[in-house]
Amino acid sequence: MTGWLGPEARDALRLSLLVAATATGASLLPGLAIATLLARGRFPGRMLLDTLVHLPLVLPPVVTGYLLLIVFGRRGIVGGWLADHLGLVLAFRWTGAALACAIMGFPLMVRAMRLSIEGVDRKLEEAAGTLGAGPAAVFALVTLPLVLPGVIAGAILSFARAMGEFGATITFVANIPGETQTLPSAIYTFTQVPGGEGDALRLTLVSVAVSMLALVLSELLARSLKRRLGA
Amino acid sequence: MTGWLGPEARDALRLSLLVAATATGASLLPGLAIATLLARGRFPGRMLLDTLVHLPLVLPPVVTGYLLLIVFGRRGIVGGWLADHLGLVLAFRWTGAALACAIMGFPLMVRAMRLSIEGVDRKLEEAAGTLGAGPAAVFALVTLPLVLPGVIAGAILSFARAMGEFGATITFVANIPGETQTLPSAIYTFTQVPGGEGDALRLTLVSVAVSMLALVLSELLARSLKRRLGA
Amino acid sequence: MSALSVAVAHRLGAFALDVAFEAPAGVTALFGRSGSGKTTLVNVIAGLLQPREGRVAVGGHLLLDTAGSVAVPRHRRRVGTVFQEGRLFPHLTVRQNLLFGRWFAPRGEPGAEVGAVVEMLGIGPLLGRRPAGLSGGEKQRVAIGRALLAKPRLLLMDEPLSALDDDRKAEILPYIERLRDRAGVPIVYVSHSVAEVARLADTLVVLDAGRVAAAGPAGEVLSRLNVAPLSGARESGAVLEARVAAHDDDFALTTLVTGAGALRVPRVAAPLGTTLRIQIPARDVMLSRDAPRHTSALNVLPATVAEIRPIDAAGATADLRLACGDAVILARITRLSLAEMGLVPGAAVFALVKSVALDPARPPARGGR
Amino acid sequence: MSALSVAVAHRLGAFALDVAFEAPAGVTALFGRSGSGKTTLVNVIAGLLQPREGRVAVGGHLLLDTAGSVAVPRHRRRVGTVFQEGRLFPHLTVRQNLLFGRWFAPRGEPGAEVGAVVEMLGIGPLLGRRPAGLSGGEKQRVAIGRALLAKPRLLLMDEPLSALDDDRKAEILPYIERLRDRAGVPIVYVSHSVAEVARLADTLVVLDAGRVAAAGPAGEVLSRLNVAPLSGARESGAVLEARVAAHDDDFALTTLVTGAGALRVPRVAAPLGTTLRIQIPARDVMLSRDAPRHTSALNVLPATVAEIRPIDAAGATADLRLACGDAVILARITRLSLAEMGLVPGAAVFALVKSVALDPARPPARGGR
Amino acid sequence: QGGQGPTVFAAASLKNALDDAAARWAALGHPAPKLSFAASNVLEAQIEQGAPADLFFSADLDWMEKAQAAGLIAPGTRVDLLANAIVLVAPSDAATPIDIRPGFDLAKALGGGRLAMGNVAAVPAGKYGKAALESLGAWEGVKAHVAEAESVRAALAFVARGEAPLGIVYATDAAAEPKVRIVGTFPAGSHPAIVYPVAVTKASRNPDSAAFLAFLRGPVARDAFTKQGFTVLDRPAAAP
Ligand SMILES: Nc1ncnc2c1ncn2[C@@H]1O[C@H](COP(=O)(O)OP(=O)(O)OP(=O)(O)O)[C@@H](O)[C@H]1O
Ligand SMILES: Nc1ncnc2c1ncn2[C@@H]1O[C@H](COP(=O)(O)OP(=O)(O)OP(=O)(O)O)[C@@H](O)[C@H]1O
Ligand code: MOO
Ligand SMILES: [Mg+2]
Ligand SMILES: [Mg+2]
Repeated sequence: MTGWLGPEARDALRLSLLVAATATGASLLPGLAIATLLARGRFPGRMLLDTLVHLPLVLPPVVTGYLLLIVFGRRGIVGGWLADHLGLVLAFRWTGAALACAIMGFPLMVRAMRLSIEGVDRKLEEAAGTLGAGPAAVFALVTLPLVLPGVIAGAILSFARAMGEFGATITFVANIPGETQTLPSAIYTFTQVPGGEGDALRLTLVSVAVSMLALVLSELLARSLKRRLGA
Repeated sequence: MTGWLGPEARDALRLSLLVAATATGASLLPGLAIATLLARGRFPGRMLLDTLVHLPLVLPPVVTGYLLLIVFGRRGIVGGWLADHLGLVLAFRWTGAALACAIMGFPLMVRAMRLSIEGVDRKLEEAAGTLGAGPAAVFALVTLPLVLPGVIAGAILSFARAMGEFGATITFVANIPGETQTLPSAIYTFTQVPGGEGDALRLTLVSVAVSMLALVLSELLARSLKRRLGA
Repeated sequence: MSALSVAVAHRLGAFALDVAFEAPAGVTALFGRSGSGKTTLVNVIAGLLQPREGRVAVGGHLLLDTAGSVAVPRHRRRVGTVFQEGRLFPHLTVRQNLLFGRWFAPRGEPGAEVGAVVEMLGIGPLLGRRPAGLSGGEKQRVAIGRALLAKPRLLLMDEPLSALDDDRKAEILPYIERLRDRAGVPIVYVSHSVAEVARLADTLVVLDAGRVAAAGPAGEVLSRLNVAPLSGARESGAVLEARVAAHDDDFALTTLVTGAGALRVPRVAAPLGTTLRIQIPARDVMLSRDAPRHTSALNVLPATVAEIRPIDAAGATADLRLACGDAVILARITRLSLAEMGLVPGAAVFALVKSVALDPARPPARGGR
Repeated sequence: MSALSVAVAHRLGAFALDVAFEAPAGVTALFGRSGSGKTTLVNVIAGLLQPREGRVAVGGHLLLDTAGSVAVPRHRRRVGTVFQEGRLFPHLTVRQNLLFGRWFAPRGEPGAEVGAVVEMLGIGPLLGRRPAGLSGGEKQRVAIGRALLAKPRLLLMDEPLSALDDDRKAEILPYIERLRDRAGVPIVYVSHSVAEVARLADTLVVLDAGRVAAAGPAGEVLSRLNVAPLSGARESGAVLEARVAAHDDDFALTTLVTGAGALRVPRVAAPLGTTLRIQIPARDVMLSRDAPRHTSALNVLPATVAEIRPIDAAGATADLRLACGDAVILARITRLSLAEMGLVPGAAVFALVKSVALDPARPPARGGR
Repeated sequence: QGGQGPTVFAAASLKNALDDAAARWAALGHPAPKLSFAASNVLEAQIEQGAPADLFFSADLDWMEKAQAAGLIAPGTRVDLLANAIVLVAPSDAATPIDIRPGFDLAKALGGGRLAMGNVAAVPAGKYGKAALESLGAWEGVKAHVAEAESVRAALAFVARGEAPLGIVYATDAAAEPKVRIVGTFPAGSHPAIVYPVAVTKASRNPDSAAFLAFLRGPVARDAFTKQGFTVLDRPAAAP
């Protein structure tokens, strides 16, 4: 393995895993919240929120990356505040890569969760209500477990997207080996040099293998969930 | 409008709409078929198919574009055959852009449809069977109508992705104005030169407006579907 | 103060619900044809449907008052509901379904005991399973248990026993009766079965097309003849208060003293002195002008014909109200018998009541009635 | 050749189904407690569950034979099924639900007429609506109509009437009877109600814990005393063949000739000479040693006590088999009466049958029985 | 003349200049050429896969040479047309000139910040920047502080946004961005010549291809190029 994957490639793999896992994990709660809002809410700004969530899908990734830079950069509105008050710097850090990946995968995650939430039989939630469960308890004990397949689907989409995202990432946090150079950034770099195809292919295979593993795990999880509901 | 959007931009908009609509439209049937297979099928290659479908999400878009070029290019294995036997050339044509966008949006579309299919109450399909409906009729008359929210969600995801996709597109079909230059390709090009930001922003706004419109339409459609089922 | 006070006006498409009634503690039966609005009313009381106008109060608690902008959210109403369609949580085991309400019920308060409920419903072997594999009746039993165990302040039961066989019903009904009598939980009980209603209900509310066709004490309403067409002609009958006066262990009989006289019925497992409610279905009362002898009818009550009302002038039968001691009982006989026996108001008759036709209102007489 | 032949062995978790029976044309009732395997059996016949081992044949058609590797797919079985839980298509209107099966039924064949079915089920006003807004009973009625209109070769009905009131049942039952008699569609009918079963069933299959506890002609099985505990003790009774012998328009009565003698019952809308099946519930038969006079009992049948069987030695009642003409009828009386009347096998008695207690098997006698 | 203008596959950084030149060509009554911009490596791969390009206008020599080696270029048509320079830029509000000379301490000038440049393996400006720093002996000291961007424009954006205190970009880009100021220019000898070669493809069937190439070398196009800051070399290359 050491011979087959150079140290840079191994750094990139490690980083990609970290970034993808962080991006997916950190998106879960906000994703669920927004999916619930979109699936259930009836409020004035609903369409706007919906559009906003879809934006990273619609915009060319480079544009998204540029917008991230403007907003979350050290001199950006939010980024400046984060840096000054929380000491949290995103630009040129792996955390920024995770943010970029989270945002790129967000519309996918939200949509999967939302579809599941819309599929929940509200009569079950009503029943839970009559048994004394308040809205939060109903959500945690009834809605959420029923929505789990959608949560898993959303997570795997977000994770896979994070494994493949580079346009926004490289634009926002650049391509610093060991810090922000994720697998796709590394692959991109190799494709840019004559003769780099072999290395690009190797990294691509690694990336595919990781994603496949995640996919298989998610399928197994989903299947066991389904089996429980089935009988 | 004429003054605000140059002729090139208008070409790009027209082309993007054509490409996104074609990509989405052409994905619907295969997407539905594969989603059904993945949701319902129990066959040996299932995990492989699943991975294959997710591949465009995992791979950096440029890599996907590169693979498309190799496979569907005029000198590619499939592309050559198509050109020689069917006279169908995809590379460097808008049809190729549609193919690229379709493939990039495919995992999103399939997942949305699949989630919906998995949510269908199979007891209803059984009931339809006892009433004499064969598998195809059950699918068309029961499954499909119940899955429509997922189909709409899948379509809008695919459409939005097509409006934003450029990595695979530009790699596969180049960036020829009026022929293969979609909105995101044009936006990308503008971001690559000094002074292009204004134009890039203008095109981005157009792209967002179009996607927002599509989103609103899809929401209205989904809402009317839901209302029908609700009472 | 009435235990339950309901006034609701609401529209659903072409259906208009406009209902108001008051009920004392005990079981209030909602009775009416399919589509008459029973479930809609249940939904309003449970807080699942916000009516256009309405006021609902249970015990001292105001749950809804559209005029005063009161609308207690459903999870604070503590209205345990058994739904017509089960609504079990598919992701939870039967045990978890049963205990769901426990999490939210006040710790201190007494409530139904899990073991007893499980036993009574016969769902012990199902506890570890999930609802998907349960039979129709099993689901319904779990749903009943789930509502019982939530320590409700009001129990709403929408046709809870319709998927159950008679034996199972015979085990569950007394439990509900005990709940009513011991725990003092008021119960709203939706049913199509006059037998069930007669047995359980203290108050009867008959709905017809979204309106109250009749409401009041169950005995009174059931005895009123014109309720019969609405409630299913077969089952009308008189409901009487009865006191347990003696037990006969040899023949497993109990003697009940009622306003209409003493009645012997299959043994009732209630201590002497207990007061029960019984129903005498009109069709189980036979009339004779002579005092009958050597018959299997244990109960022969002298009576006077008070009123004769053909249900349907072209029909075969007539309903008679009979003054019998302090009480009124009903009898349904053919018009031919009426003519042959020459019965007119004021005529003296003997009412033969088959003991097995009695419906004691507390633990069931196993093996027939 | 039997119209329906079923043999099935299958396991579901801890539950084992092992059932075999043959049934002639007409209605076969599946009867048994909650969880006894009725729905599982229905699923096997409908083709929704592939059993480990089994053979199912309807009329000449082999639907399933695991030994011979035959498994006709469900859509080719033409087994119209009314499910215990409705299963209406939520995206279709009531009308579209009703007509769903029409698309797939052979054009030429005659089948139930839409207008008649809609009328009978009282769902005319619902046609344009979607299932979500229907009441429980409305849903069930639509489900019945949907199965009827699919021109089935076999009709499977899993507790189809459980959510309906008596009046509505009284409208639907005769329709099912007509279907059985005119269209010759065999029917498998799952029910908890002995009254329904007695009225409809030609063949009765009693399931207990996945096995056949009793099977055979309905009259026979219902009369066999030991079925009573399984089937719910209240409702056992004798089932007799009856011929319509005379109509009395003045009193709206019909005279039926049975093996036990002539019986007068509320008018039956069947032409003279028609053969019907009637049930005489054991609890509706009163016994007298003397010939009774001036009573409201229209039907007094001389009989001889054939057998006395206390259902339960500690119980209040005993069941008697009475030889009565060519037939056997059942009576349930208290053990006290038994002792007081000094009844022993061979004793001569008069059986008083309340005319209103009869269950004619063809169009119902409206207004009481 | 009627027919279709030639299709030019050109590096994205040439967009402004080529748009201008193409407009001038069309103004002379010729059918307008079609310009397809992308990264040079992508363009080369596309031509290799049979893209309908009549001219290939690369942003560096490597990809042109690869195309030539693959036999994609019409022999004798290649011209090394344009040249550019790389400069060190800083945000305009914090710019202090830096003396770029052998051994200068760039890391110190960064003050802990990052040096933004195009990807040093892929983006031409990155490759040139790295070569220059190496030849000046500054690479090792600064290597660990480099933030490589996906394009030179992205590197420029890092500086313009103040994310990076310094960056290496083309003189052409620096001139057009008011938010940055040039703090030093790399000596021409410190890196391989920054050359934009253009050639007619072997597969070109367009009758105007040669004429358009000639036009690009002519005075009208020269004006368009110099206006964008390019130096016009116009040095015919030896056939490989
Ligand atoms: N998948 C399963 N796993 C385990 N047990 C099962 C499964 N499916 C059904 N059973 C059990 O099989 C038994 C028979 O179920 P079935 O639905 O046939 O009963 P039923 O006679 O229709 O009862 P009901 O009158 O309550 O509808 C039940 O005890 C049920 O719990
Ligand atoms: N959303 C709706 N739109 C139109 N009509 C409705 C709607 N919801 C309910 N209804 C009608 O209101 C009436 C009352 O329904 P409800 O469910 O209360 O009846 P129910 O008395 O419970 O009947 P069942 O005994 O059949 O369950 C029905 O006729 C039903 O069709
Ligand atoms: O198109 Mo990208 O370049 O999606 O990451
Ligand atoms: Mg209801
Ligand atoms: Mg069942």
